[in-house]
Amino acid sequence: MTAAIIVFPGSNCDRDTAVALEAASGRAPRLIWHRETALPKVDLIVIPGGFAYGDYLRAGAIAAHSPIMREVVARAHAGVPTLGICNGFQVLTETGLLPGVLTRNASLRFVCRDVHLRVEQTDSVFTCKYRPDQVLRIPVAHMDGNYIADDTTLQELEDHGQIALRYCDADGAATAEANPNGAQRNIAGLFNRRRNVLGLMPHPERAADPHHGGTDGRALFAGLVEMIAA
Amino acid sequence: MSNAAPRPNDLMGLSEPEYDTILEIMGRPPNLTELGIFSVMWSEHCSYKSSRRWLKTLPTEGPQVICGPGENAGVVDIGDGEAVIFKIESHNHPSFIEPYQGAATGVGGIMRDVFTMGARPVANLNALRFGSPDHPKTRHLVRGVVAGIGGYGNCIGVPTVAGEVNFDPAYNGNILVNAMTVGIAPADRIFYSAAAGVGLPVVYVGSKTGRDGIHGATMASAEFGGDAAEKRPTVQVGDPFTEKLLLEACLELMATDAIVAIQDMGAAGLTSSSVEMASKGNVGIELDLDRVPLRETGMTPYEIMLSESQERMLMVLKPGHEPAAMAIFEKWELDCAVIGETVDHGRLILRTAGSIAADIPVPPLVAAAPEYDRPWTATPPRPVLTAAEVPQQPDLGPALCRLMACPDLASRRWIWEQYDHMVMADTVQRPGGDAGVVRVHGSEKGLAVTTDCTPRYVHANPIEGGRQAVAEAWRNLTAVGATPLAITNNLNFGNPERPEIMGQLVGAIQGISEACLALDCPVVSGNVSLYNETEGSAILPTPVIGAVGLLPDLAVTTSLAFAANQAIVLIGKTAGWLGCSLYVRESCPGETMAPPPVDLAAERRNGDFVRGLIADRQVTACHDLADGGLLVAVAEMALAADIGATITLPGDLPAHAWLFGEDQARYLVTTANPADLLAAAIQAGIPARRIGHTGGASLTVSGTAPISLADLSAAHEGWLPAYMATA
Amino acid sequence: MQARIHVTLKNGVLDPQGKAIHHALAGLGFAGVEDVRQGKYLELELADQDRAAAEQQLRQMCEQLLANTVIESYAIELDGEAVA
Amino acid sequence: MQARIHVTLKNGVLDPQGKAIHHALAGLGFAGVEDVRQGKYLELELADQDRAAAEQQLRQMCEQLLANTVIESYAIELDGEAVA
Ligand SMILES: Nc1ncnc2c1ncn2[C@@H]1O[C@H](COP(=O)(O)OP(=O)(O)O)[C@@H](O)[C@H]1O
Ligand SMILES: [Mg+2]
Repeated sequence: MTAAIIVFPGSNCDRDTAVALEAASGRAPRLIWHRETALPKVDLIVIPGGFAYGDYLRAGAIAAHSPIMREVVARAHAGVPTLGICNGFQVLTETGLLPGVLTRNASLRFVCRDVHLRVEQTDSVFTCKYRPDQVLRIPVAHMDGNYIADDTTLQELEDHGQIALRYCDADGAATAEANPNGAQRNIAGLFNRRRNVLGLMPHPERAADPHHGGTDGRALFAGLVEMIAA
Repeated sequence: MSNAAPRPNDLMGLSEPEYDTILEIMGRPPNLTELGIFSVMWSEHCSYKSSRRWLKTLPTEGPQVICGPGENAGVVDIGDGEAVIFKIESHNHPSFIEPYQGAATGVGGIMRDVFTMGARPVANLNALRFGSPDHPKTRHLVRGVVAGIGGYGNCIGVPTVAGEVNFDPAYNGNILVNAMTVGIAPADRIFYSAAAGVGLPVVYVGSKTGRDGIHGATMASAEFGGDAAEKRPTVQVGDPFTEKLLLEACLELMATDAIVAIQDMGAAGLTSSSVEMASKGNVGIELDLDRVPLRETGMTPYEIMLSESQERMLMVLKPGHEPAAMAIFEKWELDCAVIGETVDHGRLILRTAGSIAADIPVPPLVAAAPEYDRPWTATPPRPVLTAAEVPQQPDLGPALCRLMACPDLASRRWIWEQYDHMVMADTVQRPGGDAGVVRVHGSEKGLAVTTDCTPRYVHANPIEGGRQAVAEAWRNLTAVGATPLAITNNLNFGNPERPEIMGQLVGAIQGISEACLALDCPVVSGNVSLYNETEGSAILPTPVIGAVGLLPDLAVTTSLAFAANQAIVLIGKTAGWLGCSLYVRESCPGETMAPPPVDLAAERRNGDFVRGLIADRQVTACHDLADGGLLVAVAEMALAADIGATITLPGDLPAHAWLFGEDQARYLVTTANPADLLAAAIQAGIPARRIGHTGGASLTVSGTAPISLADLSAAHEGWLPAYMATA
Repeated sequence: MQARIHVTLKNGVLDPQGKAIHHALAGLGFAGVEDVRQGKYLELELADQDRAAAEQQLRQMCEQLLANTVIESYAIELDGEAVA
Repeated sequence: MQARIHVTLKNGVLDPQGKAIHHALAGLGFAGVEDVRQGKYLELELADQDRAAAEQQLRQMCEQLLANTVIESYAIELDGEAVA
C-alpha cells in the first residue's frame, strides 16, 4: 500500500500517523507538503491531526484552501480512500467532502483523554477489521470536536450508514456522559456516502502500540492495508 | 570620572553605582539606547547579580554531562549517540498580569531554549503555584494559566506530561508559572551560542519585531507594587503556530552545515541574543537595525533592541550559506533577514539610517555586570512537633477523604486533560503517576521526567527543604524505574535585598547542592526568579526541581497502579514525623513546626534498592511517599487501578503518625513474593516492612471501618472540577 | 478603504460560547441579561479601488473562507456603509 | 434593548489570527488586502431599563469579563447608538 500524508504548516501528527501506517504496511508513507499541486499515484490519502495554520479563524478552514487540497478533493471524488484524523476531519468538513461542521467543544476546554467508541459500520475499507458494535478505547485530543449538522443531514447520515463511530461508555451505550465534546448523536467518525472518505476525531495512531496502553486503533490501519492489497 | 553630563532621571532600574560603572566603561554618558541595553543586561533576570555567587556552588559535573549551566539549556548523554537537553524557566509576573498569554509565552520561551540547541522537544512540564482557592483572583488565574499552557503546547505538538500545582495564600499576589521542556538531539550535533569568527552573517528569523514586552526582563526583576496594572502594556501575545514553523525550520537548517551559532531571542530580545553570541565568541557584532523585520512603524533603536516579541531567533551562519537558509525559512513562511555581521573589534555597534545608534564594548558589558554578596540571615530553626501534640482524628474515613480532596492533594485531572499529553505518540506514562515517561523515539528506551518542590518545608527550613525537593524529584524518577541523570532548577524567591529572603535562597542552594552530590545528580541548567513579592509580602521560597532520568528498557518500568492480590511492602524508615505535614495543616491550623529531616544517605540506599527491585522485575507497582504520607500513597495507588487494599497498624507508633507522617526516603511497592523481597532488604540493610495486601473495592485499615474507593475517588476527583465550575 | 465584517451564527445554531458568557455574567451579578450571542469581527484594510469591485471581492472572501456558511452568516460594511 | 459589543486588540498587540487570515486571503488570490485584524463581536439582549443604567452595566461587563483590558479595547452600542 502506498499512502500519502498531507502536511500543512502546523500539522503535528504527521509523524505519528506515518509510524502507525508503516508498522501496518511495511512501507513508509510519502509526506506531501501542502504547497504541492499534484499528488503521486497513491492508494490512500491521510490528513493528519494538528493545528494546521494554528486553527486560526476556524479549525481546518485555512488548510482546506491550501493548494494541494484541490487535488485531494478530486482524488477523493474519484474514489481514493481518504482518511482525516482530528484536525484532518475538520479539514474534510471545511472542504465539503464530509457534511456538517466541527465546532468548539461544549465544555469550551481542550480535551485529551481516552474515550470509548462504538463501531457503527463495518462495511468500509477503514472499519472492516472491527466487529459491528465493537467497543474501542482510543484517545481524543482536541478543542473543536463538537459535530453539528442540520436534522435533515443527520437523518441522511443515519439512513445511509455514514456514521462510522459513536462515543459510548465502556458497555457500548452512547450516553451524554460518554460524549467528550457535545457532538450531535455522539458522532465521533463519519463517512461520505460512498464510504471512501472517513473523518474521525479520535486518534487511532495513538492506540497502535502496546506502549500506548492500548492497541484498538491498529485494526483501522491493518484493515486499510488488507483491503487495498486485495 | 565623566560626571560632567547631567544624569538621566530614570536609570531604568540601575543603581547609582551601576550607572557610574557604565560611565567608566563608556568614557561618556550612554545614550538612551545604550542605557537600555545596560539596564536589561544588568537586570537581575539576565545577570543573576544577587544569586550568581551562590549558583557557582552548585555541583554541575558528572560523566554524563555534555554541557552544564551557561548555555541555553543543559545537555546530558543518554547513550546510543543521543543527548537529552532540558531546562526550566519562570514566567511568573507576566502570568499574573495576563494568565493566558503569560503562561503561553512562558512555554514558548522555554521550548526555544531547548530547540535552539538542536533538540526536538519531546516533553513539557509545568510547576504552578497559585494563591488561596478562596482568593477572588485564583480561579481566573488557574483557568487562564492552564488554558495558556495547553493552548501553546497542544498547538505546537509537544506533549505536556507532568508537573505540579500548589495553592497557598502566600502566592495570592504573585503566582508562579515555571515551564520546563525536555528535548532530544544527536549528541554530536549540539548547537551553541558562541559566534566565533569574523565577517560572518548575522541572520534574524521568525516573527516580526513589535513593541511587545519592552523591559520585560527588568519587570521580571521588579517587585509588584499597587501599580501592577500600569505595567500591563508590556504583555506579549504568543503565536504557537509561528513557533511550530520556527522549530521545524531550525531543525531543518541544523541538519545542514550552515550554522555557526544560534540563540533564541528571549528576555531582552535582540540585545541579549546578540551580546551573548558576541561575548561567547570573543567577537564584536554590527547590526543594521533598518534591516530588522518590523511589525510596527516608527520603532526606535531602543524599542527594537529591547522588544521581547516572541518566536524569533538570531543565528550566525557560515558565509555563503545564506541562500540555503533563506530557502528553508521561505518554505516555512517565516520572516527572515541578514541584519549584520560579526567583526573583530569586540564592540556592539548598531546602525540606523546611516548613523550609529549605539556603540558599546562587549567584554565589559558582560564581565562588569554587577555581582552582589547580599547580606543574609539564616532561617531560625523551628521546634519539632511530637505526635502526642497532634490530636487524632476520630474517624479515619472522613479524615482521609478530606485530605485527598484538599487543594494540594486533589486530583489534577481537570488540568492535564486540557493538555495534549499524548501527541508524538511516545507517551508511555501519562500524567497522574510519579513521573511522566516518554519513549526515545524509535527505540525501546525511555525518559522519565518530573518537577518537585514542597515550599512549606523550604519555608520552615530552607536547607532541609532544598534537600527534600531534589530527593523527591529523584524518588519520583526512581519510582518508575529510571536512573536519575541530572536536574534543572527554578529558584523562585522574594526580594533578595531582605536578609531573611536572601537567607532562604542561600539555605535552599546549600540543601540542593548537598542532595545533588549525595544522589549523583548534577545541576545542568536553571533559572532564578527573585522579587516575587507584593507590597512587601513574599511568596513561600519555591526552588522547583525539574529532573530527568533514563529507562534503559521500557519493558522494565513500573507505575503506581495496584495489581490485585499482591503484598504491600513499605521501604524506608517510618518515625511518624508529623511536623509540616498536610495532615497537621489540614486538621489543626497553627504553627506546623519543623519539616521532616532528609537523610541523604538513606535516600540513596533506599532508592538504589528500589530501582534494583524494579530492574529485577520483583515489584508490580511502586510509588514514593510524599505529601500526605503512607495512607495517601496507598489511596493514590488504589485509585489509579480501582483496586482496594487492607493495611495493618504497627504497635510501636500512634496511628496518625504512622498513617500520615511525612518521613522521607520511603516507597511503597507491591509484590507477589514478599518473602524474597524482605529477605533481599535484610541482606541489603534496607528497612522494609510488609504492611498489607491489595484487593477488594475499599481501603481498610485494620480495626477501622472500610473506606469505599468510590467515596475516595469522588472526593479526590471532585474538588478541582467543582471548584473551577463555580463562577 | 476599510471593511468591517461580522460573522455570526445562524439562528437556531447552538452557541456554547455565548451561553457560557451569559452564565458567567449572571454569576458576576449582572441581572437582566436575556441572551448573549458571540460572533467574529474582522477589520480589513483594502487598497483603494472601485467600490463595486471591492464589494464583490469581500462577498467572495466571506463565501470562500471567512464564514462557514453551513452555520454562519456574514454582514459586510465598506467605509462605514452596509453592503447588500 | 439590544447591545452590540466589539472587542478588538489594542494597537500594537500582535494578532496571530489576523496575520494568518491575511496570508490565507493572499493565497486564495485576493489582491489588495493590506491588513487584517480579528476581534470578537457580542450581541446582548437586555431587559428593558433605564438607558444610563444599561450603559453603566455594559461598561462594567466589558471591564470585568468581556474584554481582556490588558490587551483589548472594547466599543459598546446600545440600540444602534454608540456609548461613550
Ligand atoms: N501542572 C501539571 N501539569 C501536568 N501534570 C501535573 C501537573 N500537576 C500535577 N501533575 C501530575 O499530577 C501527578 C501528581 O502530582 P504531585 O502530587 O505533584 O506528584 P508527586 O507527589 O509524585 O510529585 C503527577 O503525575 C504530576 O505529574
Ligand atoms: Mg511522587
